Amino acid sequence: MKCDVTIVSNRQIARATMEMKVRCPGVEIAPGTFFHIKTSGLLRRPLSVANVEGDEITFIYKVIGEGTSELAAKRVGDTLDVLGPLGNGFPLAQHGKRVVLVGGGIGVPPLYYVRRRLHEMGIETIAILGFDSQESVFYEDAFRELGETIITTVDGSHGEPGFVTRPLARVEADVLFSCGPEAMLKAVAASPIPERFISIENRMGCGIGACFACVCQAPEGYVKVCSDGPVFNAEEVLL
Amino acid sequence: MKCDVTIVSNRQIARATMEMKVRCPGVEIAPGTFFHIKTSGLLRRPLSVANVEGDEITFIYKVIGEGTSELAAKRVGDTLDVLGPLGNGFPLAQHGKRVVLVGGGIGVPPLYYVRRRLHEMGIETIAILGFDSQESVFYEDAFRELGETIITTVDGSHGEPGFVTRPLARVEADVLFSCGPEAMLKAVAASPIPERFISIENRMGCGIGACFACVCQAPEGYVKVCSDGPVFNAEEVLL
Amino acid sequence: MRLNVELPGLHLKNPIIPASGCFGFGEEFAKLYDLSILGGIMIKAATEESRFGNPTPRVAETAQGMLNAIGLQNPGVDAIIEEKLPFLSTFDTEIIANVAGSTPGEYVEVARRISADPTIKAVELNISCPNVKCGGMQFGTDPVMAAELTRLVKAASSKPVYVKLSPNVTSITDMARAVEAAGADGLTMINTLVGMRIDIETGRPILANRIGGLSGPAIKPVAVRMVYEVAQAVNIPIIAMGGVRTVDDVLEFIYAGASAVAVGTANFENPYVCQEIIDALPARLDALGIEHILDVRGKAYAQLVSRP
Amino acid sequence: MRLNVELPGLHLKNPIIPASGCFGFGEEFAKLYDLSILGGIMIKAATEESRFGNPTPRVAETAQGMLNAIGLQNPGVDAIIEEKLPFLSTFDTEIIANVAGSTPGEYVEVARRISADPTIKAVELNISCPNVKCGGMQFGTDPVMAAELTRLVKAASSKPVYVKLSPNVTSITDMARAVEAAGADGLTMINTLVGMRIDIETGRPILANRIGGLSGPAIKPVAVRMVYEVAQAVNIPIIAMGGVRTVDDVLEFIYAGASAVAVGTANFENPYVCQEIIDALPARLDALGIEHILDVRGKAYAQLVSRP
Ligand SMILES: Cc1cc2nc3c(=O)[nH]c(=O)nc-3n(C[C@H](O)[C@H](O)[C@H](O)COP(=O)(O)OP(=O)(O)OC[C@H]3O[C@@H](n4cnc5c(N)ncnc54)[C@H](O)[C@@H]3O)c2cc1C
Ligand SMILES: Cc1cc2nc3c(=O)[nH]c(=O)nc-3n(C[C@H](O)[C@H](O)[C@H](O)COP(=O)(O)OP(=O)(O)OC[C@H]3O[C@@H](n4cnc5c(N)ncnc54)[C@H](O)[C@@H]3O)c2cc1C
Ligand SMILES: Cc1cc2nc3c(=O)[nH]c(=O)nc-3n(C[C@H](O)[C@H](O)[C@H](O)COP(=O)(O)O)c2cc1C
Ligand SMILES: Cc1cc2nc3c(=O)[nH]c(=O)nc-3n(C[C@H](O)[C@H](O)[C@H](O)COP(=O)(O)O)c2cc1C
Ligand code: FES
Ligand code: FES
Repeated sequence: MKCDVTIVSNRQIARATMEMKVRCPGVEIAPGTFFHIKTSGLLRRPLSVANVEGDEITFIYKVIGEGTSELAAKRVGDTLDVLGPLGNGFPLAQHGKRVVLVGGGIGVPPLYYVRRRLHEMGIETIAILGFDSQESVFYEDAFRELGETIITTVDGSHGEPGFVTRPLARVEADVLFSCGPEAMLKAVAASPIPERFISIENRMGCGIGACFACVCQAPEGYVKVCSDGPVFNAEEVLL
Repeated sequence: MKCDVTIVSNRQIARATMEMKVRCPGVEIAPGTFFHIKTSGLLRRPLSVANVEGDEITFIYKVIGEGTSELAAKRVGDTLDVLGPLGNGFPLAQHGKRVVLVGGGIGVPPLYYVRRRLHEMGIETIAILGFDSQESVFYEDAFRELGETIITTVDGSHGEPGFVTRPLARVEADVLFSCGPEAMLKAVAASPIPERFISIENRMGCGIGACFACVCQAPEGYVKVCSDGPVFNAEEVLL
Repeated sequence: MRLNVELPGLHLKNPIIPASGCFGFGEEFAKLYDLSILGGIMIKAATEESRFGNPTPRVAETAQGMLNAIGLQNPGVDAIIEEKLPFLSTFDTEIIANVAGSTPGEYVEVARRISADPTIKAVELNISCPNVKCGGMQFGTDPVMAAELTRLVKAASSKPVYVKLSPNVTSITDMARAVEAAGADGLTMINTLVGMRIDIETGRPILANRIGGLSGPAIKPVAVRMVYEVAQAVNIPIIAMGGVRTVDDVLEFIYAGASAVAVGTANFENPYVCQEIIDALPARLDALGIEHILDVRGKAYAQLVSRP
Repeated sequence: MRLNVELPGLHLKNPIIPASGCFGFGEEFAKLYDLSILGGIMIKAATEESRFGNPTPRVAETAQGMLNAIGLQNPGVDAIIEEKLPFLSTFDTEIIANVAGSTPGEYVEVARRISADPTIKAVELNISCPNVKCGGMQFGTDPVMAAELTRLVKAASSKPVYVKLSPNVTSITDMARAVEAAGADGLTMINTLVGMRIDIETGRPILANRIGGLSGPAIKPVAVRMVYEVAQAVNIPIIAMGGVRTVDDVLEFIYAGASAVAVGTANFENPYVCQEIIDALPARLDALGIEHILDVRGKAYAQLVSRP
């Protein structure tokens, strides 16, 4: 649950975007779950699992503030105090269905791991990944290896110009998995695809369900993003 | 005045005692002065200069709290934000006089550098160095290379048993340079040696004379340890 | 036997208690370690009806501190009694109910109901929550109102009442003396300092509630000073909190005059922190030559104080 | 011309001012950089006679904060006028005198003498120093006393008077309104929070004075909240302080409603900090699309505010 992991690589993969791999043996990790990572700040930083290979976990993170800057400065061999895996991930049992993955910016990382797992299970997926511009795009080839992949950029510098909602409108699928900024999630949650699962972000305290920092309104009361989510059936939450 | 220096070595040399060498080119450093060192704590940590060789400065420090623990964990190649050299050192123009150096514990380091400088100038010195026990003793051989050296330990496990005041009572000298705990400084300041210079420690804020944190009562008003000292003529201060 | 602390209604096997609002109702932490190792547990605030609390964001980080504006989210006192206390009753530790409200009547009703449950050993009267519009802090900044509320809740509660003091006052000793005179059995202090953070990109407060309560190591010096002052001003015991995360922080509060210590924000940084502190206490007492932890209670202001 | 700030008596070329007590009388920092780059300088507190202050230790570190109990050490108002102001007058920056005392009479006398010196452009009335037995904070926690003192000093001073508020009060807005009504030209806030640290080995307070004033990043959330509240309650300008060490901290206080910012403790961590902030401001304003720094004053509570 809480352990010190060793950093095995930490490199820039796009503008202000880093990929970090850590060694963390003996943990079963579902796609869509996250780790709560200690920096010198008081509160931990939640990061989704972007991939798992053997006992190596990959995080992909955008450098936006003090905590992520500190992570970006870490060197191979340094250790990191992490809590996790936390939360509930995407439902993998989608046999016979067609799954569309819709990711925006820093919401893309968890979709890579879930796509890999679905691919291993023989489930067909199509990915729509939105970025602000070409310099922000990462993991495009890795995604293409696993199936059809549509890239959009807001400024049109790569792939289709505009937002992910445009290609989404023409895609046929039974299930939608999505992660990204709130505005995007709102839009995709309204899509006519029958089953829609979205992964939500919120500022967190404990990360384990005890402090009520991360709640989100739900049709019946509320849910806690950290322990009830971060992945929810879109019907379960009010964005 | 303020610069980032690179650590070239950092090793344990006695119980809870570390020796750190940093590269700091192009600075003239008088013995008895100190550097004010940034750690992750808010206030800097003052450390005396224990030696200077070329552009390498040596600090010897006891690991007692958060700041010094953090320093002890630094690796070769890491940089350190330092302010210095600060303060006024020992008066070196002692030609023809015999200087006794009296150090206690973590007050020993600055006496090494001053002895080296006096030795280079051909001034005769005798050192009396007090420690609590054998495991705390450091730099004994280095001191012996520069002249007569008497070690005392409180528990008698090495050298003469007891305090530095015992051998001091039998030593003939014109000038006394001393650095160590307040109780020791009080005792040696009362010695019959005609000229007595002592280096004082006090909790510091700014380290440059602006905040009045480090004052010490003086016959006429007060002195600031950081900028008027840390080395004072024993007559100038009231301990 | 060197860590036990006897306080009104509470037989603490050690002086370490998770603070209210930072430990939920224990369920999440019970998956991490056996809650029976704890001296006690201060559960999340209870109000008469269930409350959703404030909109999000509800937390923001500051330099060695955090701001929160949860807003007393809780399922309501009856749901707590029915759904949360049975689970907590399975542990060998003292459960302390945190009671909140918008009106004196609500405080009284919540205290009456929850104190009647045998799992509850004491009531913590939360007159100091800065994150709710009415109730909460207004009772905690006026000695007359605080005393009146204490009297009412004391009359309604079947268990000893500890009043939780707000640090956002000119004189914490006036507040402490007032609630002591009104019959409080003990004090818990401090609640959070009122603070704010503004987003530099937008220029707007980060918390949806705009202001929030500051907790964590940043506030410890204020908490220690207040405990030190209050311990010398009253004769009822103090459970201290504010920035505790190490065994030395615990000792600092005991030296300042506290009889036990609650751990809040540190549980977020390290969910095992209470367990680690409890494990580390005996060796630290040995190193300092302290026989029983309360032998040094109040040492910061007196040479010798007897156990409370 | 995008950083200048016009305040009563003060033409600040930029809103960055070293805080009183953290910059001495400028002599030490003048060796490090040209003081003429500064918007102004708040010099160390002046009392009628010279004072030695409190015994040492006078400072202790806390989590992202520090405690100080200097105790208003200063050479006395006449020595300051004769020995310190001539040097300060050689710089092209606005000098603000910090005035302290034990009695109203002393405050008045110090303000009268120092404000008469042409080097002094404004007086900062220090009614909030927590580290002296009499005077200082008692004037700063009672609105009636604070108003009375403000009135007296205002009558004696030939320069605008800024009153420095203490955060150790239940209602900072009551204090602010009281001194505004008494004629204060502006406010400076906040002074330090009262705090304490205890040595774990000895069980005794680390500061010889036992309690001290807490400053530094730890208190910034409290300071921002208070500036935010007071800026909406009064019509006089605020010079804000409390934990500033970066250009973003400066903006946070301006968003909260301040017109200028003082930098205290951060000068100890980095004696070049004021220079670095001033150098960094233009680029940061560019990045945020801010034309003049005061265009965003009070943005945290209002969408559009005019320059003060
Ligand atoms: C479940 C979950 C999974 C996430 N996965 C990823 C990921 O895979 N890659 C990635 O780049 N980012 C991810 N984020 C966002 C990431 O946690 C924040 O970008 C990060 O915490 C910012 O830290 P900072 O110190 O650099 O920024 P600062 O702004 O300095 O952080 C200050 C505080 O705000 C919090 N905070 C700031 N932004 C966010 C945010 N968007 N969400 C939650 N808390 C925030 C921080 O945790 C911290 O407590 C995830 C967030 C959540 C909730
Ligand atoms: C002029 C001067 C020269 C010094 N030279 C040396 C030296 O060469 N080697 C060495 O080992 N030590 C030296 N010291 C003492 C050294 O500064 C402290 O041991 C060190 O700051 C402790 O830091 P810490 O964070 O580990 O301890 P903590 O106790 O965690 O420090 C907390 C705070 O107290 C201050 N503090 C604690 N002890 C002292 C002390 N004895 N003197 C001043 N401030 C203190 C720290 O600077 C810090 O601000 C010197 C002190 C002074 C004033
Ligand atoms: C997220 C959060 C929620 C809190 N909720 C409550 C509460 O419901 N009732 C209460 O009395 N105090 C509440 N508090 C205050 C804590 O119990 C404690 O008094 C305060 O945080 C100081 O301790 P700390 O610095 O160890 O966190 C809460 C604090 C935090 C951080
Ligand atoms: C060492 C020290 C000395 C101070 N002396 C004074 C003083 O003489 N007069 C005064 O009004 N404030 C004094 N202060 C308070 C500061 O001016 C400032 O209000 C406070 O430290 C908060 O700002 P900061 O967090 O940037 O330090 C002093 C602060 C410190 C740390
Ligand atoms: S972060 Fe604490 S409940 Fe989710
Ligand atoms: S440490 Fe500031 S004057 Fe000496």
